[in-house]
Amino acid sequence: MTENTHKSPAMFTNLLARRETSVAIILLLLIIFMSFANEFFFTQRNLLNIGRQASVVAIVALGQTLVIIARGIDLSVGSVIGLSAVTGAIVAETTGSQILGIGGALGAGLTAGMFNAILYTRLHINPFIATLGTLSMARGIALLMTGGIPVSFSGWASWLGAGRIATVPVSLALMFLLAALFYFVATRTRAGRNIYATGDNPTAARLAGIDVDKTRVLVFAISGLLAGLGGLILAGNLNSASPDLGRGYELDVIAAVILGGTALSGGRGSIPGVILGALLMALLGNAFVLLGVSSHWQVVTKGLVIILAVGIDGVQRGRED
Amino acid sequence: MTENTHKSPAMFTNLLARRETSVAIILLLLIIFMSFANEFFFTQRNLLNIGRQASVVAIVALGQTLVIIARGIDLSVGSVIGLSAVTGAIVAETTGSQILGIGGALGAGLTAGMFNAILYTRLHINPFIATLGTLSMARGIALLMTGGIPVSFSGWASWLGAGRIATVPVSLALMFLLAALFYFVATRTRAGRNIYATGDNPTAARLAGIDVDKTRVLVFAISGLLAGLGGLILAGNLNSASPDLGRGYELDVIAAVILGGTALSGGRGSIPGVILGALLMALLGNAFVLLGVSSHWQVVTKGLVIILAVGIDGVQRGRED
Amino acid sequence: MKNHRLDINGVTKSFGPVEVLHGVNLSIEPGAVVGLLGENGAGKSTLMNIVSGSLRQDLGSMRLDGQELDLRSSRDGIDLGIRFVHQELSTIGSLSVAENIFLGDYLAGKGGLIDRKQMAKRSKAALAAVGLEGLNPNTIVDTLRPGQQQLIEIAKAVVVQPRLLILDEPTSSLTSVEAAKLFDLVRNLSRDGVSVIFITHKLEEALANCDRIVVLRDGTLVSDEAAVETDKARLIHHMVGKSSVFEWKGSAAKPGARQVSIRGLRDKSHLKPVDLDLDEGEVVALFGLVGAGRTELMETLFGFRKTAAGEVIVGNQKLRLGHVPTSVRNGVTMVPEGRKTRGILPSHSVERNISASSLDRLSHLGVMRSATERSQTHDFAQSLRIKMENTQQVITRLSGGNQQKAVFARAVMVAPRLLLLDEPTHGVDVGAKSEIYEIIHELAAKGMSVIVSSSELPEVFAIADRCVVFSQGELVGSLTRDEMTEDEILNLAFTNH
Amino acid sequence: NDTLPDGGSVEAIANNGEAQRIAFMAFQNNPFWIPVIEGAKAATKYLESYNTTVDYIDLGDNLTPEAVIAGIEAAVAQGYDGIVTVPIFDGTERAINEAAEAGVPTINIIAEGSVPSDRILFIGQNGTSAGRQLGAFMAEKMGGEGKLGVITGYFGAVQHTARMNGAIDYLSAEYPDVKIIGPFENQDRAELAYSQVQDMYTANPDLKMIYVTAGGPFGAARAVRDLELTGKVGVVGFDHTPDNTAYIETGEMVGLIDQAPFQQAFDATVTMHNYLMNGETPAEDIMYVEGNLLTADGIQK
Ligand SMILES: Nc1ncnc2c1ncn2[C@@H]1O[C@H](COP(=O)(O)OP(=O)(O)OP(=O)(O)O)[C@@H](O)[C@H]1O
Ligand SMILES: Nc1ncnc2c1ncn2[C@@H]1O[C@H](COP(=O)(O)OP(=O)(O)OP(=O)(O)O)[C@@H](O)[C@H]1O
Ligand SMILES: O[C@@H]1[C@@H](O)[C@H](O)OC[C@H]1O
Ligand SMILES: [Mg+2]
Ligand SMILES: [Mg+2]
Repeated sequence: MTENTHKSPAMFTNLLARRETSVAIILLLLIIFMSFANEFFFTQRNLLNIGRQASVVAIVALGQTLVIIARGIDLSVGSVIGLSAVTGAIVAETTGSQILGIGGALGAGLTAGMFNAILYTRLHINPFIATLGTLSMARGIALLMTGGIPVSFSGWASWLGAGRIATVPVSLALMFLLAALFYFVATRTRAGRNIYATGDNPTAARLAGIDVDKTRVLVFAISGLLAGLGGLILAGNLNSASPDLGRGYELDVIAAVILGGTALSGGRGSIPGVILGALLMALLGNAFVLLGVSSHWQVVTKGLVIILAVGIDGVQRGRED
Repeated sequence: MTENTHKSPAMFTNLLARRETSVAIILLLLIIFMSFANEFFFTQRNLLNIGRQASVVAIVALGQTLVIIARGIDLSVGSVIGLSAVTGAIVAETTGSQILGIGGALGAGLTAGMFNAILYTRLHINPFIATLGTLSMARGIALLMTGGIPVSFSGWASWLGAGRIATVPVSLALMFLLAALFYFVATRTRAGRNIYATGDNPTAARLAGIDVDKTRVLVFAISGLLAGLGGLILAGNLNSASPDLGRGYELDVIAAVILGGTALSGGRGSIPGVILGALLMALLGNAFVLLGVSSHWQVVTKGLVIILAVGIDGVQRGRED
Repeated sequence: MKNHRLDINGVTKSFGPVEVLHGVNLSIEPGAVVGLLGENGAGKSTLMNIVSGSLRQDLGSMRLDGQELDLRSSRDGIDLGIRFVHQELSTIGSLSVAENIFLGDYLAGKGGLIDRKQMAKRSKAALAAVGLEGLNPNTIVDTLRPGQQQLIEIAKAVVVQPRLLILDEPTSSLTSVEAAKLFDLVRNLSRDGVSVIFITHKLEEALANCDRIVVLRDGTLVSDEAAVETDKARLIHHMVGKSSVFEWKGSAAKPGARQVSIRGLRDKSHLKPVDLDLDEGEVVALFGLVGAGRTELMETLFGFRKTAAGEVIVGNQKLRLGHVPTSVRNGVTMVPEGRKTRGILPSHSVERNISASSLDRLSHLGVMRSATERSQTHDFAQSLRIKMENTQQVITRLSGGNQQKAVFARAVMVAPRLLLLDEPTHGVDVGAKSEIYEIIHELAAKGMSVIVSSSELPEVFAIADRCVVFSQGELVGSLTRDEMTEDEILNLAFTNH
Repeated sequence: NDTLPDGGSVEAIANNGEAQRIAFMAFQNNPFWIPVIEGAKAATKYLESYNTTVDYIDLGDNLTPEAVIAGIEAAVAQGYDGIVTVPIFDGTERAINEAAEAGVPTINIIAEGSVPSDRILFIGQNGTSAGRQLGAFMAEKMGGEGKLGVITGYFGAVQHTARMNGAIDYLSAEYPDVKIIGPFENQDRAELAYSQVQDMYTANPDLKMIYVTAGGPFGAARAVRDLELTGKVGVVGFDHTPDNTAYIETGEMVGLIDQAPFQQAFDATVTMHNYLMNGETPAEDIMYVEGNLLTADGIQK
């Protein structure tokens, strides 16, 4: 076997062959371009802003990545963000306790995730439809809880959403922390490996004695929980929990996951990739504002960059069947 | 062989085992319930209204069904509706020709579909990402073409969107016509066979001599074309083509397809099913208004019914792996 | 009773209205190696699925070492030391070799984290036991060829010593060297008291390596004999109810009636330029060790794989290379290696699986002629004796061998001029095998040229007019029927090694 | 060059110091924004001779508080001296306060969140009072009784809810004989408004009036025309965009209120310039803009 003889070129080819790389390249090119195009771009303040803006999508996308690796999909995250924010705010308001408020938000997210999991594993409802149903229900419940009117939400949630440690936004720090944790979970724990196995070949995983249902419950629960955390951060950042919060996030989140090289067909996916994906999307938004590009061109360019980032990879990889 | 001995019970079990059936049952229950709950529900006029309301989603969903059966997905349909409407309106306005306007709208849809197809088959970009990119680009181009200002669009488009033949809305008639055509194509033609085979196992299909790339181009082109038709109907109905038209339709359309029993994993799917799915969604909207369901409950109920419609089927079918 | 490892008592199983196992009884002693034989669809895999816990019997009971077995999932079976290497490849492509070996039972170190070092170390030992000593346990399984993946599954089954090891057609994707290693392993395990149930369609293998051979026919156990007291003919008789083995029927080739010529064909990776001609009715076997380049040659000439250079003429038609649909239209079809991944359309009925390559002929102006399709596919299914309820059945409900026959029917129904068969009898039972040989012979007699890749020498001798040998991507020799001897073929195959 | 354009009402004070940079940030998702942008452009031209540059920054077509915050943060990072923006959501206060702390003042236009912030001025319409204004108008048109269908944009959107409740609360207090049908959510889609009007009429053949609080009033008007109810059922909504005003002429739309968007944009920008010159905060920190109500008889103030 020649495995070890040409280690570095092999590693290099290997690196080039990964989707993450093509996203990283686009990201880098964009950073270089922006550094020349706008003097304020490469300031610490602006870079930290971009990081903070990426953090909520990235955090929610971490959970989504696991769901998709396990061959599921969670369309409900956007609504669950809203439901959790609202629940946290109301609990904090009625009990006067910050801890209970945070617990309420995370609890609501977890509950929604478990609900999705039950629909999938017990009622055998296709996750796309199950979570589409939850998308509507969660938002409806958030509306019922608030009567459609935003509830103010400050205290600890604000610290999560708007606080800074030295100059680094708390939510950005949290994103990196969670990314490290998830990287670890995905690659180094039994649960993580079971997630890959379940998504790659559910039947084989089951025959190997893996509890695929438990694995599915786990990923949906995590996705719900992180959507809850996302809701907390967003509401904290805004000091206000609106039932409308998070509307449409599901597409951004899923786009970040797929940009980062996770396959919708399951079994494959990368945690660093999803962080790159979320950063790319935030960077694009920032770039347009900095360059003052007309919003009509923003919309076109955004589409183009998404296609480009994945296209480089696709052309090089060739057909899959 | 025992094929013919127990024909009727077998047919019955067969019928029960289909996803369409569970959607049909929910639809029926809803119709029965509504007939008692509201005196106006079961009037010809109201039923025709529901049909008209379902028609655009249903027509666009017919193309989406083929795409999904071939193991693709087309997220761009909502934006393509907008782009086509705007193109048709501008062409009709500048040339003064109705025919050219209609051709422009359909042509824009077809072009967008072909663009998706090229991204997928030539650049090997995953259809989810490719069409997400097109979603953004098509919307952006529509905005650029109009500067964000709606263009008025009447003439033949109005007839498509708001006309009636006797009392039957033209768009509803068109929906049934197209559904019949697509049913025929899917089940009785060579092209239909190729679509199912491509989605079921692309590698095996290719080795069997099926031109999977041509098949993929075909389904994306059809999906784009029908989105163009959808844009024409919507704009005609409102006499106005706004670049914003069709925003968010992709989720409704995909939901109708999946409600109707088409599997996201490809190879399986039904044309009658998708019509049932679209009708169910339109019926829900109609029921809310007729019954005056209190506002926030509308959102909750919608989610619940979606879950229910598929849940019946899931529970009965059991696990898939 | 007490010193039986496994007792199966009256196990019955139905799928829907069809009963596929009728009260099977079987006992196995510790350390025994039992061969389980039977035609495709006889119920072998189903019985083993029940023993391992992945299916549940309708009636009957089982005991393991005297203990009543009540298995609810394969997990329960695994926990009791029952390891089942399935007929279908069940590796997880995105995980490493070591992770596959410890799939579901990863070794954990401190704090529940996977202990990669320990897993790699212990994997190495298990890999060595199956003859993969050189393989790096951190390799991602996707990059390995099917044979290696199969061996990894076996390594997974024996990494912790099981009480009962079930091997369902483990040798179908292995080379003879690899298979020999496997049998060494089986003997060692048997010596340590592991009981082994071994399913195969290769009778020689069963006779040489098992203590006892039992035969399942149509869901009933029809014989149970010591290996030394039986022989091939008897076993075939038990399996199919009659004694028929296919023998060389003479050549159907029309010398000089050139039908296919391949010139300087190579792909973009490891194939060296190939020149090869076939006459009408000629059957050419491709032989080679694993990785020799047979699959690549066939896929390249079929248009499935990109061509770097060369030309292919079939009839008088020069093929447009790199485009399968035109190849099929010009009379070339292929039965690929890997039934599940590249052969069947899993959600389609048997009928539609069979007709998939003939849609041109079965349609008029793009509209399918359903009645013709139905009757023709039905005829082909019958003539290949595909065991099924009817042609409307979903193909995945058929046993593996019958699925393979349906894919075979698909390729033949086109009435091609050149038929490419890549390991066409993988997982096919003896009866069906000789039927397939018979059909190949008949097709050749009608003037069809056939290229068959085979790893089994008996198969080569049963059907080939000529044997072309590949070694490391290069065509190293061509032997006529008269020149063909086992030694000569093997010698050539090792040319570049 | 330094004459006020039509529609602008605030004069600039002379700049004897350094050049100033103002960031004007707005969205662009529907025609409503066109006069807003025109106002900003007019201010840009007007202030040129006062040594102040105004950069128009497009916040995109997705109206969210996150987009506003990202815009403000970017403007502060780029060292603008002042910001004029459209923080139509609760939750944008923090970013505005942080900008103020960093020495960058903000003026809000069109609509702002319900929580107080350190902005120096808000020019815009109060959703609740605009709703009340329309409520009174509709009650009068309906003769104080009958059925009123309500279609709102998004159930959770603050501005939409304020406009909706402004009217509903006023009517239930003053005109108990007006019966409310709905509200129904049309997600700013004209085609949904169309279907909802159709369905409302099916269930309520005695429908008199329809109130659309946000996007797509012309869809409702179109439905009225297709049902041949012109003159019997009227539609009331917001914004003098071309697709809406077309139905005033034909009679399906009986009232359209606007927000004087050009004036808001222009005045706010010039006021910001003046503040940067003299550092004096405006006397009132809220300037409510009364809606101009457009009816078939022309504009009523
Ligand atoms: N999941 C299933 N549903 C319905 N029928 C099935 C299913 N699995 C197997 N069968 C049927 O049960 C019978 C026995 O199949 P089984 O797979 O046990 O055969 P086998 O002896 O292993 O054959 P082979 O040698 O081809 O692998 C076949 O007729 C097959 O069609
Ligand atoms: N030395 C090699 N270099 C590059 N690729 C190889 C090599 N050996 C094998 N392969 C790859 O392994 C796969 C199977 O190889 P090939 O087609 O050469 O084998 P074969 O003669 O058909 O034997 P088998 O199918 O039994 O493995 C091919 O995809 C080929 O690319
Ligand atoms: O008030 C405005 C609303 O009327 C328009 O439709 O969208 C933008 C809003 O701010
Ligand atoms: Mg079997
Ligand atoms: Mg091969």
